[in-house]
Amino acid sequence: MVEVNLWSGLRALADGKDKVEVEAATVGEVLEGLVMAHPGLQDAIDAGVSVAVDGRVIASSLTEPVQPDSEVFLMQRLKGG
Amino acid sequence: MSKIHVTTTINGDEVEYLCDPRETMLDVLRDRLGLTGAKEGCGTGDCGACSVTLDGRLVCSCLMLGAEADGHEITTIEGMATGEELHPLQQKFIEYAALQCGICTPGILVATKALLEKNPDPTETEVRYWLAGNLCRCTGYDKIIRAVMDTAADMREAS
Amino acid sequence: MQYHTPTSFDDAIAIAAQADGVTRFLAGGTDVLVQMRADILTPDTLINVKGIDGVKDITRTPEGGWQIGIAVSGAEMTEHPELGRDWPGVVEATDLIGSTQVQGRCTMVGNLCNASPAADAVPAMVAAGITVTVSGPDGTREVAVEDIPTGPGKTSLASGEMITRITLPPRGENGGDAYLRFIPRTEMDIAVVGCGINLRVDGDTITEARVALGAVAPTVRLVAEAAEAIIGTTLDDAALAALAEAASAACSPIDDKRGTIKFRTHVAGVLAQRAARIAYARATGQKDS
Amino acid sequence: MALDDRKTSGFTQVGTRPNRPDGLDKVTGRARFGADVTAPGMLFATIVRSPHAHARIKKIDSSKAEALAGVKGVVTRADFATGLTGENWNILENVMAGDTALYDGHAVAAVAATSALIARDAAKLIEVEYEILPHVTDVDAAMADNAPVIREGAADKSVPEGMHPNVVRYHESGHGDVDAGFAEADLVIEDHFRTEATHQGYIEPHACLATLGGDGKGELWCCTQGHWNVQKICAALLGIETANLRVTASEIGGGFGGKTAVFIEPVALALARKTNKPVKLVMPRPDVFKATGPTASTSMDIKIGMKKDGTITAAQGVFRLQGGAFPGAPMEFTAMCAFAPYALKHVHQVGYDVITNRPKQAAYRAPGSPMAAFAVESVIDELCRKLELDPIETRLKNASKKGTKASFGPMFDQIGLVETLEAAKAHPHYSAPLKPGQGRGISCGFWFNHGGETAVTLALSEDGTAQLAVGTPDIGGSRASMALMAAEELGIPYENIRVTIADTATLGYNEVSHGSRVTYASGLATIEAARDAVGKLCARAAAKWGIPEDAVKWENGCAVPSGPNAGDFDPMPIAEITKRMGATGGPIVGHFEATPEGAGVSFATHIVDAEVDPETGKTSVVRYTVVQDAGKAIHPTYVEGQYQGGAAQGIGWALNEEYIYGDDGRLQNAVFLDYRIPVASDLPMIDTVIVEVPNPGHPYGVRGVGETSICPPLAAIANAVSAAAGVRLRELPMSPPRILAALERQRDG
Repeated sequence: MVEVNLWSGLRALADGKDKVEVEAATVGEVLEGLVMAHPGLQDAIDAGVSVAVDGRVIASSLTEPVQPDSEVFLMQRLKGG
Repeated sequence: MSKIHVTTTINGDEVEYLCDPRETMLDVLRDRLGLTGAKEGCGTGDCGACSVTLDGRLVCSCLMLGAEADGHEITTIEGMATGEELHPLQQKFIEYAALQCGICTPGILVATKALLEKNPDPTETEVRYWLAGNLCRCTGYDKIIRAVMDTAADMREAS
Repeated sequence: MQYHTPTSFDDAIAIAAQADGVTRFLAGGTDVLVQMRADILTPDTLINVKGIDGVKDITRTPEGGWQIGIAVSGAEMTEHPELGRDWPGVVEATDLIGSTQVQGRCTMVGNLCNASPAADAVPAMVAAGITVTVSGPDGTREVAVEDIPTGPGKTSLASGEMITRITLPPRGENGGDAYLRFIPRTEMDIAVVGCGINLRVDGDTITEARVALGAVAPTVRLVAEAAEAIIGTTLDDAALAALAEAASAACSPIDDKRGTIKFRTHVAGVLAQRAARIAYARATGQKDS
Repeated sequence: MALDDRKTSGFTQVGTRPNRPDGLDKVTGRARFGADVTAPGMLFATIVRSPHAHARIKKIDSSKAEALAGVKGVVTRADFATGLTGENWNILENVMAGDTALYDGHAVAAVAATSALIARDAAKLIEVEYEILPHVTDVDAAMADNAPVIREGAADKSVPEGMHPNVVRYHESGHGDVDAGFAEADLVIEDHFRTEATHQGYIEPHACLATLGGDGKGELWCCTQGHWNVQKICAALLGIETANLRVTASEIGGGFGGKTAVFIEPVALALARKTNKPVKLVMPRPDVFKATGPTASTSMDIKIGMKKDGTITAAQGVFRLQGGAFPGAPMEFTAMCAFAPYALKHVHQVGYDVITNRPKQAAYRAPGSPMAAFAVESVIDELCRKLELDPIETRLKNASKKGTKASFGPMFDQIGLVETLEAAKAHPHYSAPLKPGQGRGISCGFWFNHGGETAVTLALSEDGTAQLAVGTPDIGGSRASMALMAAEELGIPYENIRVTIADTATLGYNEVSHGSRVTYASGLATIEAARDAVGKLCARAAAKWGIPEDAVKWENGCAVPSGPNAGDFDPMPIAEITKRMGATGGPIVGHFEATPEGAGVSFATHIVDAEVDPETGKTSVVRYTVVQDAGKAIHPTYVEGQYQGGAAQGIGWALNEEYIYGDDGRLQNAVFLDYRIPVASDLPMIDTVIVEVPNPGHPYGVRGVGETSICPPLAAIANAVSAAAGVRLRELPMSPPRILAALERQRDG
């Protein structure tokens, strides 16, 4: 299982939790797992999220690997100027 | 609306055209003569991207009517190099990376050439004030000012 | 739009007198073309006056003053070897209009007839006591500069009338003028406040003065109280304080995108003091500080 | 993606400063920008815009315009696709108003004619009947109970109950217990800050030339930071297939984020389709200010606690951003960047995205971050002053480093904040004496940087030169950096690489040139494409020599036998291989397509000296130094240029630039005369220090450099003004009337 940290603004959509455990080996599976556990997160994830895996911000690639002991943070999708 | 017939000299060549009295020199250069080196950044004389010289004097071509060119001489960025030989300012601007996007560059080159013809040994402050009407949003002006100062020094040495 | 290039003032006046709709004269063009591009105003008739004989000349009058053609650009005034020695404030004020590029085109008459309350040349012209010759179908008259603008964008010129000449009075002995403006940047802005001062001294004492403020009222304001505050003084601290107070008191500005009422009122006093110091230094023969 | 082949030293080309490949075009006027092309039979277009901040469009009558000689077509919203949803709907609604005009300058119709003058005349003849609605342009006013509702149902599910409908998105993040943290502090400062919207201020207005036939096939030439994005959006808005629209990016006259969005291109395409002729559309400057995307304006509350020794005990921020009439103000970046420079046990940040009757904001250089830095770094400066601490030492004491849990959640990898602070401390500027009336300020800044979808091809020519096709428009000299990296890998001269910005038909999807991603992502792709080509070159040599492919290595532009075969054959130069490539297996082309995900974050520290005229409140910047981590500077001159340009834009933002709306909701300063960007005489030389702490996510260690440089100047100047004049400005711009008023308040006690 991978522990995923949500930004606290998402708590309301994840039954008050700011950490969610999901079964996942990739970033894509992390996101699928989150929606499966808390369907309320679907809109926020569709709106665009990035996933920080061990400090590296994965902006969009779903195939990036995730280890069970990885530090995983959900972040709002990055863009720039 | 009847058009006006204009005979003028542009970059040393005699040129004739018809233009609407409301058309600016910039409109004529770009849309009628295909000389797109002068740019429209504002159309109201605030940015200097359309700089040309009129009888040797630096002006904004957006603040001049096309009809006014009749009987006068216009020089644009397209007339700055001699054949394949760049003007020293053009060369230095490339070497110093005195441009990033390059949209203000033609206007700034025309303006600085006019400055050095009038004042071959300007101070940094003089260069900055002379160019105050040429907006650049990319560079912070630093490399532009250095390029102008060093070109002026080179040209003084060469003359 | 009809475009005309008359070669005499008579022709220019005749065209203007016969024209319907909005007529504008093109001297430098740095205001007219902006108004056209910004869709503020496109004249029905545009009369380019640059082909008229003598409009590019700067000449001494027999009395020792100057006559300046209506199409003389700011850059040409700055480049003139003698004009700036007599009237540095007038030349510097005209030289502050716009960029180097605009300098090559803009004219004092254009700046005056555009009738912006914030025009840079006008306070200096008023302070200097400049007059203009106005010609029209009904003849010619000599008018003080301060009587030309009547409000923002409005002048006292009648339909068909045009300014044909600018006359600067003789500088005379022991005189000096200066113009300063406040802008947020170092260049390229419209004056938030402008102040032109012209004075004469006898020894260290100011004997004559004219103080004009721009951008603090619907038209440029000639402030007699400010002049009185320094006449008879050596421009000591008390005189400067009185000058600032009189200048600020004369302001009735507006709040707009360029400045607030409070700011303009305060800065008018500051600029009056600074301009007075420069004019005084010039009149007393000190080097510009 | 594994970076098993990293190279951080021993460069022969990278780090040098050659002339840019497109230099000649740019200094002779030959370079073709957005408005510089024509097509046979071309029409000119003008857009009709709402003069009202908020108004229902009751009727549009274009009959008089269409009757004018030379007018060929008029389009309104009815000429665009229907049934769009999500962001595509937002973009269409912004590009051409539906039933309501939402801001001053909102497009309501457009006309094409045989000349630009006729098109302008015709636009004036299009009669639009409006019903004026109440409006709001200020962020705090838009959140207040009595504010007019811009649009019902615009909020997403993140917004807590009870908020005004104009609050459309909400962000909350952080960790620890800030109340406990504040209790540990010796001094807590809490302040309110505001910044006005600013515009990117690129000198080239948006411009395009479009053709689109009834068969749904079209061509578009435009100035954009990303033409694949333009292609995708235009296809959706016009209801055509993406691949049928070929988009070519012109040279681009500045973007800074503002040209990542689409404004006029769909309108030109709609007119082209309606008239069946090429249509050129160039934005007049006032339209650029009114109707493209400035950045958000903000209202912020910051609270920071500090111990006497300088340790920050807790920090919290509330960030309210308005981004115009549509969701998207970058409040989450404001929140996430705000405290990123500091290692904090207790931190909490909240963001609100608020809609108003202003144009839809677009990205502007590190979107959201500079405002946060202004507020946070001002408070830190105030804490240092009151606790009599050195501002650099204090920041060093709290600085984030590798392993720090970032304020936005995850752990930092290798970063260079400490290094920029140390370099700033050691810089002669920091210890130089100040003249009377001058003050010195410093500030840090942070930006994430970005990778994004990237495709590159590198085709070798028969003479051993290379054509590199990249898909990221060259905004500031990136062709030079690309050529350097390709030359480094291929071992051939820099001049032998020709870099082209490919159109959408000739390369895979490339994300917009944004997020400081070009040198990072296109650079990484260029390196990998070159390595791909090198592998193929080695294979050809191996075949010729009859040895295994892995027994050939690439050195100095030659295939060289290695391992057991070392020395058996003479090195085979690239040109010898490419000369025969047709006969040895066909053209040699290196490819790379990926979404690189290792853009390293970047930090900067700026030092500025300012002088304040106590009688007028006017501030002059007299000395400026930028210290920033570039990871690895590929072309140091252009890195310096990015630092200087960011600093200059920040100086403008700090002192003079602002959107000024009247009570009528109209923008009052939509020209460069009154939107006051810095001119040459406003600025000093801008000194730069390039710090290089390699980014582990790039083969050479590159970090994006374009954006971070605009983050510190706002606060650095505010801190310098405070030091010079003794007054703290909490609202931008720090215009002379504001500074004078602050000085008066101080004098009056």
